[in-house]
Amino acid sequence: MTTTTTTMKKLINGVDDLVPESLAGLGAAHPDLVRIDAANKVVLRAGGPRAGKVALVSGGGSGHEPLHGGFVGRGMLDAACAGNVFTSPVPDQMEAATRAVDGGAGVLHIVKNYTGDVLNFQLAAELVSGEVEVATVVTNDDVAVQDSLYTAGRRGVGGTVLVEKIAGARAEAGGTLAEVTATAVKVNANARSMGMALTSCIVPAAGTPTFELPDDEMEIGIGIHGEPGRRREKLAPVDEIARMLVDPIVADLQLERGERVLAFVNGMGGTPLIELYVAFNAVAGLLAERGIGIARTLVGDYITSLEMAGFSVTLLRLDDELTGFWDAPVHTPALRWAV
Amino acid sequence: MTTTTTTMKKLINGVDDLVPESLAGLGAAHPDLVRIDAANKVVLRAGGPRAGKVALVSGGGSGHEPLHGGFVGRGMLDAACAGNVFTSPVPDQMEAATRAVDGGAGVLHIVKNYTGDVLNFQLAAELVSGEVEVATVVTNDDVAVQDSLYTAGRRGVGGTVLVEKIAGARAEAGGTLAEVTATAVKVNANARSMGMALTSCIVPAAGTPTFELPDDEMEIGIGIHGEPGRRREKLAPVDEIARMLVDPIVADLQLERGERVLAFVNGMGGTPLIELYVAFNAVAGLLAERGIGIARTLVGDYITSLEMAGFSVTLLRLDDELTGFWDAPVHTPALRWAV
Amino acid sequence: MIDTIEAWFRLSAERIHEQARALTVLDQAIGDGDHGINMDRGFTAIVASFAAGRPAGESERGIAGAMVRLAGRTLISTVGGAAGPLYGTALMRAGGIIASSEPATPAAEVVVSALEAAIGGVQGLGKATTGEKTMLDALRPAVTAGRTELEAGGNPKAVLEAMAEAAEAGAEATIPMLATKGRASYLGERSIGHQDPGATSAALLVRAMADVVADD
Amino acid sequence: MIDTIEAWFRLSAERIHEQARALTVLDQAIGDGDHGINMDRGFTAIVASFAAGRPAGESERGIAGAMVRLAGRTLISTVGGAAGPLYGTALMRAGGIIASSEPATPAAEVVVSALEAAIGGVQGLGKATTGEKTMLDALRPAVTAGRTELEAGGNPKAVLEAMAEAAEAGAEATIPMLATKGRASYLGERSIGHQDPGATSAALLVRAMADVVADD
Ligand SMILES: Nc1ncnc2c1ncn2[C@@H]1O[C@H](COP(=O)(O)OP(=O)(O)O)[C@@H](O)[C@H]1O
Ligand SMILES: Nc1ncnc2c1ncn2[C@@H]1O[C@H](COP(=O)(O)OP(=O)(O)O)[C@@H](O)[C@H]1O
Ligand SMILES: [Mg+2]
Ligand SMILES: [Mg+2]
Ligand SMILES: [Mg+2]
Ligand SMILES: [Mg+2]
Repeated sequence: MTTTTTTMKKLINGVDDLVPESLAGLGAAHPDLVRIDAANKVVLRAGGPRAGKVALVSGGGSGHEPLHGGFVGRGMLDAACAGNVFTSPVPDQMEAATRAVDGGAGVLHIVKNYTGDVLNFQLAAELVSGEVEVATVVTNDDVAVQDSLYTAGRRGVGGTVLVEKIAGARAEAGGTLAEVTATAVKVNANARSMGMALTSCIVPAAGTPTFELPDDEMEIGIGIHGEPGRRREKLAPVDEIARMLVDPIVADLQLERGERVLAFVNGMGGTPLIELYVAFNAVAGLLAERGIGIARTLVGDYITSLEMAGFSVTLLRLDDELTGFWDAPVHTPALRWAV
Repeated sequence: MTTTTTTMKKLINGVDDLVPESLAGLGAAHPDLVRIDAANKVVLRAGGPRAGKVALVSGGGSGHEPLHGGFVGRGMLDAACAGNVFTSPVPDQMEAATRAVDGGAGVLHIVKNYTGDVLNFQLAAELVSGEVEVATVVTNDDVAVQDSLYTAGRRGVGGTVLVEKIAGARAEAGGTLAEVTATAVKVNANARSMGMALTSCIVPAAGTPTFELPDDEMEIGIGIHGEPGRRREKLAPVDEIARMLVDPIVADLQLERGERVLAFVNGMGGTPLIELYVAFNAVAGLLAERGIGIARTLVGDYITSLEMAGFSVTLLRLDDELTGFWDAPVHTPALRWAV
Repeated sequence: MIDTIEAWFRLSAERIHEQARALTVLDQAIGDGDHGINMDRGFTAIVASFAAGRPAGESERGIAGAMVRLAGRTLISTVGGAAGPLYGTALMRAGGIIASSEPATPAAEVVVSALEAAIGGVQGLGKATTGEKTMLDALRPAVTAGRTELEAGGNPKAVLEAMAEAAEAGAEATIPMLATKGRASYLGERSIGHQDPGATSAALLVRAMADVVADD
Repeated sequence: MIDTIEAWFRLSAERIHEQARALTVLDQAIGDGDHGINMDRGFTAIVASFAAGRPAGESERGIAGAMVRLAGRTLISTVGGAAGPLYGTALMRAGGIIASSEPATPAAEVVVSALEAAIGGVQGLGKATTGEKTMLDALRPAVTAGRTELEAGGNPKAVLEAMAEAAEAGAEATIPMLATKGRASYLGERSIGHQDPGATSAALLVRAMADVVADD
């Protein structure tokens, strides 16, 4: 272990207050959109369950804000369960959320592919089985990890945001549980991501950075838990970094000249927007080189790793169906349009 | 001078490419909203000048993103001029922007109160005088600085975002130059801000942090240029920090029990959203204590200081007129609702 | 047996609290830096739950088993992450074995069978096998060593001591392993050279049981 | 005079480039850390503009004045911040004085008058006076010293040397001052103890002029 001298500088009261107070702040800032179940650390869409609408429940460790709580609202999630920082929530939370939002048409669990998330959602589904119809979609869009016998499978990262938006639109439009599930699966199947970090981050309860990175190095192929990536490289111009992220995505998606994508450049939390647009510019240039059309874009901090500096790229192959659901009205704390 | 060992870790190509490439990225990400005049480093609203509509032009040094370029679009700015990082743009840019957006109804310059910004906009106004009718509003909402003979006057900070939104709505609604100017003046007169920093930031061309802050200290009363604040304090729980910011604002605005405000908690660029909502929660608690109602909210990174960690609070006293213009449709890269 | 179980949970909670930082540091190297924090929260909750009194039950074994099951449920409800469901399910399965054991079956034999069931629970849920750099690499050697010592006619202390030593050796043996399950697997080759946090906490728990039995 | 002016701009550009980091470091302490970067960009642009040839003009003084005015316009168009308009306007005013000066007026006298006009431009725009910790605290002593030396009958080299020394002393004298104009004023008491970057660059420019004249 590298010893470290960095002290934790965070805008918090106690370490244990972070998640509850952040949820309370979300609720106070958006009372028209969400209601906080403080006991269960669940963010619920304001106005209670929608009769006849398939409900979407997601959740995971905290520290990825605005994911997931910032995506609760019209056209996206009905509930989000917040675990401790980088720790999957417990089944009791998902059980409470699932019961709270069920409008009789079934509930879709959207789960990022991490052992903890998968197991806790699985236990939750068992807890309500026979009472609420639950379907589960596990997102696994991270090309940095091989989906093989030698790993826990690809991680769910940026594609999760797109799954929540697009499946949410399908549910809002009256889709059945099977249909909404199929849409979520389709988005996940057509989305790939890869990320990089310039710095680590500090899990508040740990109090020290998860890893130490020399001043002239970066991590390529990170996830969203402040963990080191697949490999360490010397710092490089962003044009080169963008190529390291875009190439594996394009290859894995087998994107062809003439196809159209949604290009999503996501900040990890500590990267300023001025840099994120430089990164987007680099990504746009690489896609143009390859004759891939950018039909929709998203640039900003949407799935983060606390205060980590870095970014990820997600590409989603678009067709008319997905484009239409992407464009459909959404009104949540973090994503809003057409309403 | 403290010597420093920190190396610059930024997602850039060359230092001189940062601003042009970030603008290009903004344009590539939002071709439906903005057009980039690369030669003049001006972000223009897509679709050219609106005949008969008062046009709003703002600008300033870069490093504050999304301010100002991210606020160009329907219901807000018609043009934004981007200087180098933390350096006011030059008059030629404002001249070009002013001529490009003039729809015959006059142009309002929205200028943050810094010597450089004021002088460069003033020279620009002289360059177009007799050809384009220009009015100027200088924002100065920062209560950390006394507006006295002993300073260059209060700085323009968070209130600027609200001025741009609300005056933009008035212009979109057909207000005359005098009316739009009056609205901007009214917003500025009823808005006050104060900010704090946990860290400094690195101006790319300088390559080292603007100041060094020990691990257990923070700066209170900062502006938005990575500069030290009015005083240095020991790190404290966010509830206490929020009090240090809210008290002077409430006092200066002479907010009374029963009044209604827009509460804006702004991240300085490097603070993760999970913490920003904790800060919002603290601010909401302090306002509730004082019997001040929160009628509208804004939480996020809207006027930043590169990757600085910290936050600012802005309160705007609301009446029906300002609330109505706040709620009016806006569609820009960084702010969007009701459309 | 009830008192032994309670003493085991108390000692485990104490040691996990002491070792929380060390477990978290292990998890920072190949995971996400929360294992110690998570385990500490869970075992603190177990001990806190003792204040509510012991579960109802007809027999010593029944009550002991119910305690273990309840502790498992507490872990599931408070730990989260991968470790919560895995350790929680493990304890629930172990509790079931204890509760249904014949009074005549020697305690050491029950412990080994309970751990066998626990491992079954972990494997059923986590789909891992030994050699993948997980808690199983501490638990499986422990059960094997316990069974061997039992068959050799060892007394309870010897059985438990053999289990603890095997678990500790197993945890250490994860250092050169390439992780193929859990978060550490994302690191590929970079997971080599670090001890698995879950295997480390597992060894700690088995060691605590041995020490409680040794103190009897 | 034309050659002297060009030599002055070239030497100034060189020294500003060398001192850019130092000026920026001064600005980091009480401003926003861009003064050296900004000045370097502006003076580099001035020198680059020389490649386009000299401005048209009827007389030596006319051409020299036009060069200085053009350099001022270049600063305004390339520097930004507070320094751009202030130095730019200063040069434009100075250029006007030079262009309209009688050929018979001694060069040193023109330089002093030009600086007087420059100061008028800075004050008209920036509304500062001496003692506020700005470039004026270098420029005003320089013009006073120059006028005194002129009246005492000093030769051009002596006049310029007196001006440079006064400017340098003036810049140093900003250290204990409380800033009441510009960005440094936001710091209140914390501005005390640091030398003003603008006063420092102003002294550098006056020194460059003295050195060019001394080399003649
Ligand atoms: N599939 C699995 N089977 C058995 N144990 C596992 C599995 N996945 C992870 N683990 C164990 O869980 C430990 C990590 O626990 P913890 O850090 O609490 O959870 P998380 O990885 O969700 O943060 C690992 O060190 C490993 O021993
Ligand atoms: N009102 C003023 N009058 C004269 N000089 C000023 C005034 N305001 C600022 N200055 C000078 O400008 C210098 C700062 O220049 P610079 O850093 O380039 O601009 P900015 O402050 O916009 O970043 C200060 O050191 C000071 O000497
Ligand atoms: Mg975890
Ligand atoms: Mg500046
Ligand atoms: Mg972990
Ligand atoms: Mg400056």
